[in-house]
Amino acid sequence: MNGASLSSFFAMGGYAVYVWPAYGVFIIVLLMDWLAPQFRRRRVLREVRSRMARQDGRKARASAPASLEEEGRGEGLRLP
Amino acid sequence: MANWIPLWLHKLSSPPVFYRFAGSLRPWAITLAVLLGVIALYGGLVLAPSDYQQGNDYRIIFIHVPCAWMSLFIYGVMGVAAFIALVWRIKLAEVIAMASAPIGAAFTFITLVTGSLWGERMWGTWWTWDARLTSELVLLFLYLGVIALYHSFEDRRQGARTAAFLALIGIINVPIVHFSVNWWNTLHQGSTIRLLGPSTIATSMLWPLLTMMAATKLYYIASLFGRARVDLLTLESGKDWVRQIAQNEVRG
Amino acid sequence: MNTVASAPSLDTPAQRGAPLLEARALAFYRQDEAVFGPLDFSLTASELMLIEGDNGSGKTTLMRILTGLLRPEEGELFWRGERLTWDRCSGEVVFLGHQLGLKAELSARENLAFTIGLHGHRNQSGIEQALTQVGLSGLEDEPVRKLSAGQKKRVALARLLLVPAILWLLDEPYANLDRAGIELVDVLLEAHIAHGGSALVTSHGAVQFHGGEPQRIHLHD
Amino acid sequence: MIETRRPGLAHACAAVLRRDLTLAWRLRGDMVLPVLYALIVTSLFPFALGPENALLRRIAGGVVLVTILLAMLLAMDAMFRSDIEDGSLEQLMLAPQPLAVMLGMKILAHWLATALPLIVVAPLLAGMLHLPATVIPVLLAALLLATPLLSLLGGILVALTAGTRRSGMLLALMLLPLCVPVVIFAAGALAAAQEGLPWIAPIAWLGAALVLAVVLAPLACAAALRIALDS
Repeated sequence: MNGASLSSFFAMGGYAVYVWPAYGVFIIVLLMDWLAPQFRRRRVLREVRSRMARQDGRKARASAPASLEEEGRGEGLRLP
Repeated sequence: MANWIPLWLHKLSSPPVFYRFAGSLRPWAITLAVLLGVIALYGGLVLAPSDYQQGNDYRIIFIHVPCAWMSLFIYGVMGVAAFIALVWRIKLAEVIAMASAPIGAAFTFITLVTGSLWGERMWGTWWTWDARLTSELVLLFLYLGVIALYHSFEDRRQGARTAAFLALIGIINVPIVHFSVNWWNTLHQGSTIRLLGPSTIATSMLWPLLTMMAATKLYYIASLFGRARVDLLTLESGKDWVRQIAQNEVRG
Repeated sequence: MNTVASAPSLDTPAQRGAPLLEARALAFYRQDEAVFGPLDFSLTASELMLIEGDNGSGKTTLMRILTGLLRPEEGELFWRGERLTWDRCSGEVVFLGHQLGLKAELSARENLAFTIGLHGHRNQSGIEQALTQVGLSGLEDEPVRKLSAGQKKRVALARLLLVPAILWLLDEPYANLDRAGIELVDVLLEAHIAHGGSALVTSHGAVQFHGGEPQRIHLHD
Repeated sequence: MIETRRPGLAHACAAVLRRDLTLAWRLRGDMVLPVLYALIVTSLFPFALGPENALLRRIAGGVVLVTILLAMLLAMDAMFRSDIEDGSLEQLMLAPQPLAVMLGMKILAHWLATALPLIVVAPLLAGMLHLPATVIPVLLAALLLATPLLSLLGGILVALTAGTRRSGMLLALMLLPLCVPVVIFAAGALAAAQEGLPWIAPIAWLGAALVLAVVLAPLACAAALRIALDS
């Protein structure tokens, strides 16, 4: 493709004003749609990590009185 | 005989299993989508001859039509997922329904913009109250309503179920809107946009169109999986498998 | 974390046939964190159960599940031996929650008349007597918005007398009540139990109950 | 043992209706607001468009319809709000009556309290914009069918937002797609009547939609409420 035909390709027979914005919107909107969850994923994992760090810190502090039950669903029936 | 279907479906609907499954499929889907998209664009923008009647601007249809189709298709997927979420209360179905909504809204938005660009060229106006454009606009509002309702709840799962109900109401609404707007158009003698005229389409135009349809489908799968994976991470952020992923990410 | 401590009750369910209300491994989570549970208990006729626990230990959540307004995440509930759905027990259960369900613009009499009507009855002659019984005679036609918090509670308690229900679910019935009011709740409960009714009562404090030793469930945070 | 009698549905319906109408009457100041709003909006149109009779006459039908729709939207958020806040809704859900029927009664009471006053002032609004007197019966017929339809659709959406914080804008966004057909047929009937064309068809469509909605909307409303409050 030489220079002249390339520029005529971009000119789209005088309809560049309509064709290229359409394709631009297509690409930009889908790119945004693609990137949004990637950023959100990073944020979510960061939050999980910081929560884990907080819990570890609490556990370390609480380990002084020794046997504290592991967090979870370990409830049982305790008779008085 | 149908015993095996619920079994593998049940397994797949477990969040960590689906997370891995979607993660392994997603790169393939997006690669194929981009590849097909580039081929379709090349075919549509370069190889297809310019139409002797309409000039070059008909090339908008190579994105307008696939996007319009996807906007309806995704609403259908969302409706099915919403139905499953409400009847069987499956977490994955809620996630799929809610992850579909923004993608569908994006495609609807593209359809509207490209449609109005086309309208500007054909009738010298950005917006005409044509039956199809109006229905598409209503569809966009339905998507936005679902998204807004979902985000107005503090509890994600409750928001998802409520928005799923709205999506189902919308499914009944779309044909009614289309019918009423059509009736309204005959009453007011509005204009009709015909991107694909009754004339037969040349093969040189048809194959890029179909390729682009395949590309948008694959893109939807890839984007849906990406969003669903993040939503699952958020929903299950207290579970061990998410913690493991969070830790591995920091090392990797 | 929850620990279930069940005191030895007067009757075991087996002695009385199918229990009125039975919970098996009932649990509820919010965002993966246990609100309460796994809980096992059963309630037969003429029995009172106290659900004790601090604020935020899941008492109200448990109550809402027992009414059927909320679905348990895990476990099962049975009403007279059948799986509990929200329409199965309605009419046999009356619920008194944090929000009393009274209209501030209506009088006590009008509020109670609505309750009677809602339960499908027409005869409103009992209203006067019920309001006297809860100590509100003379205030029948005052708008509820002008009553004190304790008086509002008494109006809601009068509802228990007007609606024929076997199971009373009372969420914090003692809150906002003075000494006489607390006694009133006890009297109402004793009379209900004596007539073959059952009740589930949540409370964050100690409860004096004279009609025998109630079952106790303790919810820990 | 304590005996439980068979509950009477008719008494329950009457009780709900009587209570909600009594409440509406006690708070009648709130009832006047939508009417006032409709009057203000309608009187703004001539200021914006100029007092040309011909122009106003042409847009009168549509303006009155849209104004009444917006006025209803204004009052819609309050349909179940106070019942959720004071716990009455829980009592309603636990009553030994079909919830859908009870909610249908609540929607009916809400329609009587908010839409009926608007329909009463509709001829006045139409007169302000010089709608021909011959079209006013069609306007009233269209409103009598369209407003209950909007109340029923609104009831479902209000039930869906029951678990959220106050959200008037959200309700508008959700209602817009649903009310498009209603507006189209109601305004279509008016336009046809104004041009002297037969207007029965759109009115009949509205009537058919109303019959369907009367049956289905309370059921959907009950289902939506159970989903939205299940937290």
